Amino acid sequence: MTWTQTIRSSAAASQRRGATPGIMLWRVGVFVAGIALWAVIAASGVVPAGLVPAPSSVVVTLAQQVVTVEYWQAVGLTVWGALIGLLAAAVVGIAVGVITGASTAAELSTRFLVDFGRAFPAVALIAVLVLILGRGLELKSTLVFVAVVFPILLQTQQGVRRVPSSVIETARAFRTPRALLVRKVMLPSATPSILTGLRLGASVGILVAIATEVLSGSPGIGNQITDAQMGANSALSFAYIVTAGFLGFAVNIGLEKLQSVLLRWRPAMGGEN
Amino acid sequence: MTLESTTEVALSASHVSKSFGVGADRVEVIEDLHLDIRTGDVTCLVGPSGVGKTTLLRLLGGLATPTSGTVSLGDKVITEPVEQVAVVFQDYRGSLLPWMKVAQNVAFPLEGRKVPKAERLRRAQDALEVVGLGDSADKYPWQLSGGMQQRVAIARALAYEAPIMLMDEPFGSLDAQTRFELEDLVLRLRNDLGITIVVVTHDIDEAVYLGDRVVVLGGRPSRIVDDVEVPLGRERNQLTSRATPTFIELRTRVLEEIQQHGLTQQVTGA
Amino acid sequence: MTLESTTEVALSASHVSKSFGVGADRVEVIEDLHLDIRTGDVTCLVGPSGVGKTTLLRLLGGLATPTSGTVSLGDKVITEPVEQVAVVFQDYRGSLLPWMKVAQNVAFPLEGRKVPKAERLRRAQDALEVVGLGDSADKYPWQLSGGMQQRVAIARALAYEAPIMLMDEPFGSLDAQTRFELEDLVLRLRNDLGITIVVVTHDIDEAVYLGDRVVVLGGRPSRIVDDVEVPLGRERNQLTSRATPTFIELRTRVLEEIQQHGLTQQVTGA
Amino acid sequence: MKLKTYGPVATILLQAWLPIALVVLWFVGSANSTSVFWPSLSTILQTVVDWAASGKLWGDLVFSFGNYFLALALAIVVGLGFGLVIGLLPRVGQVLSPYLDFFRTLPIVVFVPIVILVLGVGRGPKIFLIFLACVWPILLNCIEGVRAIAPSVFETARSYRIPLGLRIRRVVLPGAAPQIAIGIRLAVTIGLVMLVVSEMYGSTEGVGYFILQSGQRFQLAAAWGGTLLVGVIGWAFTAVYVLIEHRVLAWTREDADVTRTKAVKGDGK
Amino acid sequence: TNDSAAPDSNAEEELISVVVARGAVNLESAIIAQEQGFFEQEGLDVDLQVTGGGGGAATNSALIAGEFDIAATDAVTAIRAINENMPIVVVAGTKSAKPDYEGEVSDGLIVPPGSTITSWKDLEGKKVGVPELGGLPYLTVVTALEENGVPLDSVEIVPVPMDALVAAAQNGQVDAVFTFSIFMLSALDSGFTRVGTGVREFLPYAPQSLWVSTVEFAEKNPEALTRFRAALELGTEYGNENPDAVRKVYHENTELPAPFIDNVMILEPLDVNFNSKGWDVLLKGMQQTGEVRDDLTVEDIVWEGAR
Ligand SMILES: Nc1ncnc2c1ncn2[C@@H]1O[C@H](COP(=O)(O)OP(=O)(O)OP(=O)(O)O)[C@@H](O)[C@H]1O
Ligand SMILES: Nc1ncnc2c1ncn2[C@@H]1O[C@H](COP(=O)(O)OP(=O)(O)OP(=O)(O)O)[C@@H](O)[C@H]1O
Ligand SMILES: [Mg+2]
Ligand SMILES: [Mg+2]
Repeated sequence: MTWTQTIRSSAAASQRRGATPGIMLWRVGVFVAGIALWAVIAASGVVPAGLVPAPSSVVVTLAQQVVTVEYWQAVGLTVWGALIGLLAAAVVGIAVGVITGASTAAELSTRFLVDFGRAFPAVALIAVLVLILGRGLELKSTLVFVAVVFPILLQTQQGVRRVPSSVIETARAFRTPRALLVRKVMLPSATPSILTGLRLGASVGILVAIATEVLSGSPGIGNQITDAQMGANSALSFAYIVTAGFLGFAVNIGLEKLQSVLLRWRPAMGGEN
Repeated sequence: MTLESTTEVALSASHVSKSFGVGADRVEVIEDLHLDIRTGDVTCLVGPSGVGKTTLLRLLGGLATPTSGTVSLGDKVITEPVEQVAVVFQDYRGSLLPWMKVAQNVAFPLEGRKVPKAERLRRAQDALEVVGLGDSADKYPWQLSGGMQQRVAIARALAYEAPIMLMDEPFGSLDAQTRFELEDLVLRLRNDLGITIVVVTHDIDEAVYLGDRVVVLGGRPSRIVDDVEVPLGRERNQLTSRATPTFIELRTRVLEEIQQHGLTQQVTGA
Repeated sequence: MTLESTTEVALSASHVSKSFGVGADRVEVIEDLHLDIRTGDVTCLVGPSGVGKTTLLRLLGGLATPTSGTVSLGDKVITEPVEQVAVVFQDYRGSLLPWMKVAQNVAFPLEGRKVPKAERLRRAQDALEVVGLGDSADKYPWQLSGGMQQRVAIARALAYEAPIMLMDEPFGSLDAQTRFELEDLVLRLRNDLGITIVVVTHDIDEAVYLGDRVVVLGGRPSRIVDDVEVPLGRERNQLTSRATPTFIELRTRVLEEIQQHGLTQQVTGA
Repeated sequence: MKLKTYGPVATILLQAWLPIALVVLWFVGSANSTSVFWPSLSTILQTVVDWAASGKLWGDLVFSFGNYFLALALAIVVGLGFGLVIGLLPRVGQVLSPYLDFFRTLPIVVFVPIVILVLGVGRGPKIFLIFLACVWPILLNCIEGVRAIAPSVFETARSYRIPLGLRIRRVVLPGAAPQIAIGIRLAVTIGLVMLVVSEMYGSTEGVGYFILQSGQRFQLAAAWGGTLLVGVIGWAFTAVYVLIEHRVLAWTREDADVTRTKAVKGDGK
Repeated sequence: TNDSAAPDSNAEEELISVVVARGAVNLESAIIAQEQGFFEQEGLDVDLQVTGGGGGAATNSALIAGEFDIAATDAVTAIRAINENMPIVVVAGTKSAKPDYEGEVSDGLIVPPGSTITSWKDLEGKKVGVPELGGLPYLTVVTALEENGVPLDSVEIVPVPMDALVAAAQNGQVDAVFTFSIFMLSALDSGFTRVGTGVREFLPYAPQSLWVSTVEFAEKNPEALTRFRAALELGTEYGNENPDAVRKVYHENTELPAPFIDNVMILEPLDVNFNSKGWDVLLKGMQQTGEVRDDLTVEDIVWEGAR
């Protein structure tokens, strides 16, 4: 098959909803290959066993963990912290993004704060922040918020800025009121960009929640990982690491579903066929 | 279809100039142009490609502000789109919102006017029927052919039910038959509802057939090179009107004027 | 302008069907259509809006693959665009790359063919002159009017110098004068260079004036409802040719056929 | 969308009023602070001055930003490479996307030992960590950018048989550029945050090391000073980046007198 | 802080919330005291939260932020915080480096199989991995090099995360590493050689893990702290006498592998009290490396009831 044919047929494939059996098969193939590679690395001894456990032992450990209350508590605490931060960031980020996207004056006025804030390494200040916020949910969700709000804000802002001028002109010609303009024109047009921000943010949120736990000792997945590492129990720490991966996977599945609903209107790439 | 109000309105451009770009890139497109659009008339704007028809229409619609001079609606100077004006864009594809289905696209401007939902959808469906797209209400714009998209844009302006309608090459992508029917629709809008209509077109037959008046633009920067009254009466017929001597005479006149400012002119001028 | 090769080519569609969507959404657009494009002819495709003209053109250009049946160039079945074909799209705006200036847009396809830069630019400039845009080479597409953009798209196809040209409503946004000149350009391409040209148009006068043959599409799913040979000879003249009885007879015939499948038909059918 | 533009003076004033107001507020509000947690702004700034005076600041900057720029360049190359493949071949994307989402969410911090094993104790792991954080925004935005290119553009490229290399260079990349630009803009600052985090492990120098050590040692003024410095650098980098973006994406700025502000104001009064 | 009325008849109970940094293996005495009822016996109602590690600095911050009254942390971070005028004081010890202790040493300098390094002296021109710059292991290495006459600037001391130390040596990223506990013991198992002893030799009596409280709490509740120390004392004795009780604590509160705890792990002696020599060497070490100011004294660091 030539390149263009591939593109065309894959565009046709993506027009159909969900994964086709072929895609599923490929996915399984990649999965098996990945696990096999891992097993080989673990078995070959290239990396000390203490650092990379065999996949089998991780699976066993994970299976043992999932039946414990402790595991679900840890997962729950991490997810909760990440979720609060993420939701707050989504609300603030999208709102401020729309405002600064739609108004040059607002964007210029906040530009310094946004660019400064984006680069502000809040995680590095954990020791200081604990003094102010303690080690509870506040700390976790604050740090998640700070890390996630700016990507969402920027993705929204730039998405709004790039609404095609022909579309804006149409809205103007029909004197579309501001609220309606935002709701029915700017937001839908910026949706792909915003969703990308949310997908970035979802993973970053979980990562920051875990990092906060590792660094501050507040309970959650991160803390479990530290414990496991201090106990040189790599299978256990991998079990939790894998858990984090699954969380990201799950959140993104959700966002993808959302995306397929919100972007229903888009023709498949490469032209309809 | 009824209009909420058919008040006396008249668009007028006085001493309007418009340029794009700055410095060395500055292009003067329209210079010191004066034009009164009479209430209840169909005014056709014709002129060679690139002369500034779209630019003038955007000025009249308040979508662009003149570099100098003013555009006014009645006594009110316009610097913004006004409620009384509906627009059909030349770039009809770009003006349809891709995330809305056809019916939603047509109903959308009504939402801004707080028309209740049921009423909105009814009006949208009516307008779509009129342009022959009653069965495509539930499709996305990209699922339609070029001509169908263009008709959606027309339907949207119809559903808006404004007393003034500005149309930029509204029938450019339509087949002869559909075109004839929509041309007659325009005439009915004027006759039955008293709507004031400005149509940009490159089809001179169409201009003469539709217009109470044909305004010919030409030159660079452009100005009005002719302003032709069309004394064909308000009732016109695709077959008979087009065969009258007046019609033929007028179309020849306009054609000749455009030829003076057409492509060849530009090439040699370059 | 010279062609690298003017080999014998002929596009043909045999038993071609095309549908969009799946399941309940499935729309049959073209059904079991058979069409041979003769080498060196100008073939015009006409038909009501939404009938499937663009779809057929895309099939002929290898841009879409038929749901069943085949399209072939000579003996070769086409499933991809081929080198011998240049296309002017109906959506000319969308087909211009907004990040390239006009001259670059026109020269771009040549870059893919490894034509040296100087040659590319020369050919682009030539093609732009031909369509009357010699002085707009250095602008971005959005700085041009609709009709100018359309001419850029035409210039791009010209500069490509392919033996077959597929044009989808190429003159839809042009004024009468420019249109006449470009129509005559098309005829010259056929006469002087032997290029095979397929033109989709909704202007029946244009179809008869340009075509050696006018193919009328109609129905849902669409099929060929008429295939009219135009015996006007290869040399035509905007004034005299259009006045011949053959011309008038043929245009009336085609017009009537389209009217049978036009808007009203669709509305009552819905 | 067409933007309202302001004159150069107004632009600067608009950008400056809020930060200046905040700094003044902070300066005045914190002037008499005796709290060890909330050092006064002058104390904080003094730590940066001391840092510079000690001669270490320069070395720290060179070390950290050497890593940073390498990692950013790497992230751009890799992000665009994979982004183009996945964007152009949606099926590849469909197969890989669950795994990408999975890997994106692995807490890399805990992989540091393995990374150190593979890449050593010097710059390697730091560059890798920064790279890993920067690559995702670029990758995801590149995919999105490619998918958002109008079908008519692809159709044109196909019909004129533009070869793959040229197509990517002149059609896909420019078409996706506006969205890619967002990704890089994000990466520019995410990289800075990660630069600091990356020096949490196995470091003996660098801006991040300075901040972290100050935090660990409860030298709060210095920790604040360092983070403020990084924040300001982030702003400065973005400003430079925006200038570059402005030039590269000149074609997206349609010059017309339609302004967004007008669009927003265009409500039915 | 909560001095609500006590239900107990004997003594007036005080509720103290105490945090133990879990996983740092410094929680034995408190947990035993809790389990054995020593706190109750002293009239204290202790809310013992076993929360996360996160390093001493974060624990100190959380203490200052008022999350709890007393916390377990390590000596170096406590000294650093006090050096910066953070309002905390050291109120009791858990473990110190006991030079006179007979048992096996659980920290030290180790080298991978085949290394030519046999003692501290051989480190000249080499790379040594430590878990953190400035921590106790680092101070030990610095002191050891000094005592062995190796110029400091001839050795490159690189920080490597704890769990990567041994692997880094194995891979040749560093020539030798200073490590401890399970990391050292399992390295020795896999062929590493110990070429130098640890903190017991070079920083004798240096406090390692200990308890801190806020200055304010110590000033207001000296009585409670005294009782807390007394209960810890009891827990310490009990733990030192019943190694299995200590092992049980590890089993229940750490992720260390069970066989390691039962068979391999070295149980260091617990001690609530400090030896003032220990503070001196530690402070001196930290002052020499520029970690803390020169005029910092034990009096600034340790609550008067614990000196
Ligand atoms: N944004 C712009 N920047 C620079 N020049 C512009 C811009 N918009 C239009 N022009 C120029 O103004 C002139 C008039 O354009 P306009 O679109 O009004 O023409 P038109 O009469 O509508 O032509 P057509 O019939 O081809 O649509 C053209 O020469 C065009 O190049
Ligand atoms: N991607 C698509 N998905 C679904 N339906 C489509 C799609 N593309 C085209 N159609 C349908 O196919 C039919 C023919 O479309 P086509 O664009 O070929 O018409 P056309 O003859 O070119 O019309 P026009 O003159 O208006 O351009 C239309 O009814 C249209 O709705
Ligand atoms: Mg125009
Ligand atoms: Mg079409």
